[in-house]
Amino acid sequence: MTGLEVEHLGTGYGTTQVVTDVSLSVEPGQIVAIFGRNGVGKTTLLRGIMGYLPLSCGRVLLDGEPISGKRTHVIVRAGVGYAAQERSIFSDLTVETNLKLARQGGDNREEEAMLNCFPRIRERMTQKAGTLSGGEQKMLIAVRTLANASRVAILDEIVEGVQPGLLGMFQEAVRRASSRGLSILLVEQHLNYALPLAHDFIVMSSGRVVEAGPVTGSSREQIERHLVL
Amino acid sequence: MTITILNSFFGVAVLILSAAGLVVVFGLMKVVNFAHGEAMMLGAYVALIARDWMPFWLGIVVAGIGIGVLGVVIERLLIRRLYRRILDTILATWGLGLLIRELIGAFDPGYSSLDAPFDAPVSILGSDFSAYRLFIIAFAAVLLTAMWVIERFTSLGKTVRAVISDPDLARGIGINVDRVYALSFGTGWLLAGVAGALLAPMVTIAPTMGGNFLVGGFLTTILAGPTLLGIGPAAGLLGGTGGIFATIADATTASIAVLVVAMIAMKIKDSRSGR
Amino acid sequence: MKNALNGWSFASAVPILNSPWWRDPVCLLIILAACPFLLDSYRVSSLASYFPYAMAASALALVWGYCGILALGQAAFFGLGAYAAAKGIESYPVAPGLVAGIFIGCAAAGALAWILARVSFGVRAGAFLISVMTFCTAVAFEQLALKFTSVTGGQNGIPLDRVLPKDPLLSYYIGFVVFAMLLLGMAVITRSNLGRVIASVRDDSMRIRFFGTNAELVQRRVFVLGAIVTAFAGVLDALYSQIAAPDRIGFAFSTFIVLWCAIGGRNSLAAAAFGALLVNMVSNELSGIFLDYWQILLALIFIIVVMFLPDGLYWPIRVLGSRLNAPRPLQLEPAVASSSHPEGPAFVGEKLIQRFGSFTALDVDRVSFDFGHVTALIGPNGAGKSTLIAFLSGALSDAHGKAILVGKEMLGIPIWKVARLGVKRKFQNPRVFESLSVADNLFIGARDPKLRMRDWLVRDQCLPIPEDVMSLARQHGLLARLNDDAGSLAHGQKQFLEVCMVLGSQSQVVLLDEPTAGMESADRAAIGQVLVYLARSGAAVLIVEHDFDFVRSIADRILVLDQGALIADGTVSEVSEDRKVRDLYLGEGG
Amino acid sequence: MLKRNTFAVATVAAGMLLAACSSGSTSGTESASTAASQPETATSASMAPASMAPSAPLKVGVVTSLTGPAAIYGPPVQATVELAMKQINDLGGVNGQPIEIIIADDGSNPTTGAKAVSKLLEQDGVNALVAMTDSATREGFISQVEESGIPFVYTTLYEGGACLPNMFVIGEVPAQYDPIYKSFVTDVGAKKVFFIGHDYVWPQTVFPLAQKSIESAGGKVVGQELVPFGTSDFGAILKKAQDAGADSIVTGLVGGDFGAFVKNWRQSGMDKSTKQLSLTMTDDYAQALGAAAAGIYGGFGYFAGVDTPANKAMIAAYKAANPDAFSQNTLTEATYDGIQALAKAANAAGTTEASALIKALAGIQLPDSPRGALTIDAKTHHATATMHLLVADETGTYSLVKAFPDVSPGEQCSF
Repeated sequence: MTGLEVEHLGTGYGTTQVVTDVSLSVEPGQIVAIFGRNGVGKTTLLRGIMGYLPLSCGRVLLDGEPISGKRTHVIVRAGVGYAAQERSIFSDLTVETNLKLARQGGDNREEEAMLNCFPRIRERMTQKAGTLSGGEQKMLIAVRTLANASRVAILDEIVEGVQPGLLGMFQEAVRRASSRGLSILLVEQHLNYALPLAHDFIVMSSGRVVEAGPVTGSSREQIERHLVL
Repeated sequence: MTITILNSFFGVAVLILSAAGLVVVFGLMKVVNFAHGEAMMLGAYVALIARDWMPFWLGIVVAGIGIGVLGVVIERLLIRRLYRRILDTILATWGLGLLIRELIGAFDPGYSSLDAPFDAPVSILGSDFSAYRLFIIAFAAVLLTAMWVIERFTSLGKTVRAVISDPDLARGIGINVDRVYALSFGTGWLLAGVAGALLAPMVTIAPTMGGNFLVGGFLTTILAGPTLLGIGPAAGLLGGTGGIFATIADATTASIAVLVVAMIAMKIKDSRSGR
Repeated sequence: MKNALNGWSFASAVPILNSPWWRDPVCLLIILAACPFLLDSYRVSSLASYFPYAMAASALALVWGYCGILALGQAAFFGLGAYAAAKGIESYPVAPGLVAGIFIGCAAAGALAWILARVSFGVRAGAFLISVMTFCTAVAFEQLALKFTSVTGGQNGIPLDRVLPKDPLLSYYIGFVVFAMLLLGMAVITRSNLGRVIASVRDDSMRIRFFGTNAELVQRRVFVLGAIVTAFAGVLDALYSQIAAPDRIGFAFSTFIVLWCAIGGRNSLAAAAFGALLVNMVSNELSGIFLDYWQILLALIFIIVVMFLPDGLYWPIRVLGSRLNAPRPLQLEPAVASSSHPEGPAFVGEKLIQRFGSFTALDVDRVSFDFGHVTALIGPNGAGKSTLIAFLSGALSDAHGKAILVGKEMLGIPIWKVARLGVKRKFQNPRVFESLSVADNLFIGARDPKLRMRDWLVRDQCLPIPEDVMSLARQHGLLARLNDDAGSLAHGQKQFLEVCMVLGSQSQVVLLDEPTAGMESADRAAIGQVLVYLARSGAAVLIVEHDFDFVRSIADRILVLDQGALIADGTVSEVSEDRKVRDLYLGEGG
Repeated sequence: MLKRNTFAVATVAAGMLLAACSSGSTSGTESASTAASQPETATSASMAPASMAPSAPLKVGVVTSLTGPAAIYGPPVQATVELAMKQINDLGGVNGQPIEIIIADDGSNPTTGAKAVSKLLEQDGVNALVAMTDSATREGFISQVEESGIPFVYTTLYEGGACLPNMFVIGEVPAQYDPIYKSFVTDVGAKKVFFIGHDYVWPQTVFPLAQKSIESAGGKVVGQELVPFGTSDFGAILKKAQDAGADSIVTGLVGGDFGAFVKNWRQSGMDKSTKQLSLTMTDDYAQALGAAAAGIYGGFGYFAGVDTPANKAMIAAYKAANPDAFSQNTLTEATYDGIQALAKAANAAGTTEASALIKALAGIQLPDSPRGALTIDAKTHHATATMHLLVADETGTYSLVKAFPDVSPGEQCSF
C-alpha cells in the first residue's frame, strides 16, 4: 500500500496517554481532514506521527515501510512535510533563508510553483520572517511545507488566524500539491476551508476517532454534531 | 616602531586565536564556554605529549582533532541539556573548567616547556622580530579569512542559528539537530585545541594556563557579537588598546585599560543592538 | 464577604499548615545557634569565619535567585568592604575605624553597584550585559588592588590587628548575630509585596512594565542592596581573617560565591547561606585528607547541581515543603465600586507614524476611542493592529506623531509610566509570571504599581478584586488553583489569568490583543460580558479581534485598519455597510 | 593581555579558610612562654600544650603550597621535609623521642594559609612551625603565630623585614644579594641593567636595593617594568628594554610567567644582545626549561651542585627516596635546614618548651648545612650564609660562577 498509514497509534506526554488507538490512511493524491474540538489530541497525534513523541503502541507506515521510531529529521527527509500549529518559522532569518534551509535536494521547482500561489511571499523574500504579519507567516509555512514534501504533507491548522478572504489561496495551494500525488493530512477547525478540499474526514474526541468516512453532502452535519457537543 | 606595531599585531592575533573557538560556540550556539581556557590548556598538553612521538605540526593537528572529539563528547553529556539556558551554561562550563584543571593538576603540577619549531628571530626593516610570532600573526589572518568565507559563502551558520532558535522546528524541516549541535561545539573545541597547541611554545604549560587566555578571549567574543566576523574588529580594539597602553604606560595599566574599553564598547554595542 | 463571593470563602479552603516565610532562615539559625555546643572550639571558630561567605551567598541569592540578575563580580563589593574595614582600622582607633570602614565600604559598594546598574539595566539592555559588566569589574578591581600597593598592600594585602574577642564562642556569636540580622532582614524583603514584584521582574522583566512597575528601578535597588550586604560581609570577613587580601576582590572569589549559592539553592536565602557554610566546612574537613580529590569532587557536584538541581541541595526541602505546607493564599475581597471614569475620548492620536526599517507599520492621520465604550480594532493580517496596541502601551519608543492618552501626551514616556496613566495590556500569547502562584499573579495585576515604603516590609494578605473579574476567575478554575504556579496552568487558563490580571487593576484603559484566540464560544462570551460590563462602568476597552460575529456582539464602535492606515471608523452597522471594508476585510467585494 | 592568574586560584574553595582566633592553645602557650606553668586543659582537649616535660616529642607543623598557583613548590618541600624527619629519627630523634611532622596546605593564598595554621596550632598542637610560603600567605597567619608564642622558622627567600621574637628566617633576603649584583656587573659585565618583575611587594622591595648595588659597582639601571601576574606576552616590555639600550636584564618573575618570559626573550632575539640574571629560576625550574635556560644567571643561597659532603649526602638520600622528584633547590634545602635547626635547638635545650626552644634557636649554627656554614643571628633572627652566583648550561643545570661565604642578612631586626 502506498501513502501514509497509521495503525492503532497511541501516544502522549510522559505517562499521560493523550491519543488512543487511532488508525487512518491517506493515499497519494488524497486529502484527509481531521476535525475535533480543542484539546482532543489532534496535534498530539500529528506529533506522534512525526516522531516528536514516542509511540506507546501502534505504528506508522510510509509507502509500506515503517517510519515510527525513527527520528524526526529522518522522517522529514523521507518525504514527509509537517507544518506545526505554532508560529513555526525562524523569525530571525529572512524569508529566503527560511525556505532555503528546508529545501530537500537542489530542486526548487515546486517552491517556485508554490510561490506563484502566494505572490506576497515572493515580495518579502529579503525581509526577516519575524516581521511578516501572522497571515503571511502562515503562507510562508504553507509554501515551505508543500514545496518540500515529496510524499506526505501534514498541515496543522494552517489557516488559523488567516482572514477569510485569503482562504482561497490556501485551498488552491493544497489542491495543487495534492494533484502532484502528495498524501495530505489536514487538522482543522475551519470547516468552510477544509471540507471542500477533503476526500475523507475524521472526527476525534478524547483522543479517539469517533467518526470517519468519505466527505459527502451530509458530512457537515455529522461533523458539526461532534463539534458542538 | 616596527616592533611596537608587530607586537600589537601579535597581541591581536593571540586574542583572535583564543577567541575563535569561543566565538563559534557563543555566536552560533549562544553558549558561553567558560571551559574554553581549559580546552586550550588541553591542546597545549596534547602538543607537549605529542612532541615525543611526532613532528610539531602533526602534534597541532592531533591536538585539534583530539580536543574537538572531546568537545563533541562534552556536548553530548553536558551542554545538550542546557541549550537556551545561557546563564546556566556559564556556570556548567565554568564547573567543567574547574574539573578539567583539577584532573590535570592531580597528575601534573605544571611548568613544562615546549620548544617552537622555529625559534630564531628574523630581521624586519632592520629590527629583530620573533619568527614564531610572525607565524602566529599570519595564522590568525588565515583563520579570520576562513571564518569570513564560511560565514559568507555557506549556509552552515544559518543552519546552526535555525537549530538553536527552534530545535523542534529545525527537526521538522529535516535538519539533523543533534549532529549540528555536536559539530558546532566540537568545532569550537577543535579551534581551542589548535590555538592552545600553537600558543604552547610561547608560554609555560601548566594546568592553570587556560585562565590567562579566557579573559581576553571572553571579552573579544562578547564584543564580536553574533557574527563570526566581529572577532576581527573586537580583537583589534582590545589588542590595540592593550598594545598602546603597554607601550605608553605599563602592563597592569594596559590590562585595566582593556577592561574599561571592553565595558564601554559592550555598553555601546548593547544599546545599539536594541534588545 | 461570603455573600459577595457567592458563598465562596477562602478561609475554608486554606490548608491548616502554612509555610511561614521565616521557616527556612529560622531553621538554619537554630541549627547554627546550637553548633557551638556540638562542635569543638577549632570547628566553631572555623564555622564563624564562614559567616561572611554565607552572607555573601545569601545576598547573591537575593540578586540572582529572586531577581534573576547573574552577577559575576560580587567579590568586588566584598573586597571593597574588606579593604575599607582594613584601611579604617589601620588609620584610626578600632571603634571609629571600624565604623568608618563599614560606612565607606558599604557606600562605595552601593555607589559602584548603582553605576553598574544604571549602565546594565533597561528596556533595551540584554540580560547578559550585567554579567559581563560585573565580570569585568571584578577582574579590574583585582588588578587595581595589586597595582596600588601603597594603598592596598598589593599581593600581601592589609593585615589587621585582632578586633574580635579571643574567646571563640563570643566571636562566633558576634558573627552569628550579624548574620542572623541580615538574613532575616533580606527574608522580610523577599516575602514582602516588593518580593512578589522582584520575582515577577525575574520571570518577565518586560511584561511587568506593562503593569506599571519600573522594572529597571526594582532591579537596580535589589542589585545595590545585594552589593551593600556583600560589602558588609566583606567587612566581617576582614575582621575574622584579620587581613584584606586581593584574592577576596577578584573574579575567582566571585565565582565561588556563585558556586556556594548554586549548590545550596539560589531560590532561598537560607539555602544559599547553608551552601556556603556546608561547602566550606566540608572542604575544611577534607582538605587534610584528600585535597586534590575533593576539588575534583566539588567541581563534579557543582556541574550536577547546575544541570539537574536548579534549586540546589535545597530541592528536597522545597518539594516537601510545597507538598506539605502550601503557602497561605491571598484573601480576595470584592473591590469597592470603582472610581468614576472621565467622560470623552480616552485616546486621541494624530499623524501617528511607526516605521520598522523601510516598512511602514502604522501611518494614521487621526484615531481615537472613548471611555465607556468597547471599541474593536479589526483589519486584515498585517494591517498594523498589534502595532497600534504596542504603540498605545508605550512599547514603541521611536514612533512619531501626537498622542494624548487619558489627557496626557504619551510619546516618549516609558512603558511603566504609560501603564500608570491607567492603561493595561493583554498580549496575544498569554504572558503571565510562570513561577509565581496564580494568587500572586492576580496580586501583581491588581496592585497599585507605586512602590511605597511599606511594600518593602509587608506582604498583603487581602486584595480587592472586582466582583465580575472574580467570578470570571472562578468560572475558569483559577480560584481553585490559587496556590499553583501559573506556569502549570493549561494554555487556556493562562489566557483567562492574564485577562483577570489586566481587568483586576480597574484600569481606565484596557487594551486586549485577540484575548479569545483559540477559545470556544462559551468562553468568548464570558470574556465579552466582562468587557461590556467594564465599559458600562466607564472604562475604555480596545480589543483586537478577528471574529466579526463576536465583534458585533460586544463592540460599540469599530476601527478598521489596513496596511497601517485607518480606513473606517464607526458603529457596527456603519462599518459593516462600508464599501471599502466589505471589499477588503470581508472579502465580499467584486 | 589581561592576566592575573585569576582562574588559577582553583583551590580557593578547598580552603576559603579564614584566620579564626586561636582559643585555649594561645593562653596555654603564652603562659608556658613566660614560666613553665600547668597546662590549661579545660578549653581544648586536642591541645597538647608545649610543656616542659622532656618526654614530650617535638611536633613540627610545616605549611607549604600543595595546591593553587604555587603548587609547584609544595610537593618537593614535602618530600624534603620527610627526608629530614627520617634522617633525624634514624639518628635517635630529638631528646630520645621521634620527631613528628604535620604538613598543611596553604592553598597558595593567605586565608587558606591562616586556616591551615590555626588547624596546626589548635587541632594538632604543634610546638614549632616551619613555613615555606609566599609573603602574602605568611602575613595572613603571622598574627596567629605571634599569639601562639611557639618558634616559627620561615624558609622562603623573601623581601626581608619580618620581625617577631619567635620568628627565625632561613632564606635569602635582598641585602644578601649585594655581592651577586656587584659580581653580575663586574664579573659578568652587565653595564646597563633593566629590571622586569611581577607587580608585587617582593620585586618592589628588591629592585631599589639592587639598583644601589649595581650603581655602586659601576653599572647603570636603565629602566624597570612591573607586570601583573599571568602576563605571558612580554613583547612590549622587551621592546622598552631594547629601546633603553639595556645590555642585561634582572628578572623577578614568579611561576609560569617566568618561563613565558624566557621564551619571549629568546624568540625576540634579545638573548643575543642581553644577559639575564634571574632571581627566581631555582634549580628545578632551570631543569624544566632545559636548553631555554642556557646562559641565564641565577643567584641563590643554595643550588643542587654545592660542593660539600653534606650536600652530596643529602642529595643522594633524597634521590634514593624520591627517584622521580624534582631537583633540590634553595627553597627545599632551606626548609631542610629549618627542620634540622629546630631539632638541634630542641636537643640543645633538652625540651620542646617554647621559650627554651626560642632561646636555643637564636644564634644556632649549622656548620654542615648542605649550603655551607649557616648561622641564625641572635640579633636579627635571620641567617648568615653563603651566596652563589650561578649560570645554567644547556641541560638547565647550574654551575658556580662565584661563591660569597658568610653573607650577612644586614639590618633586619633587632632583638
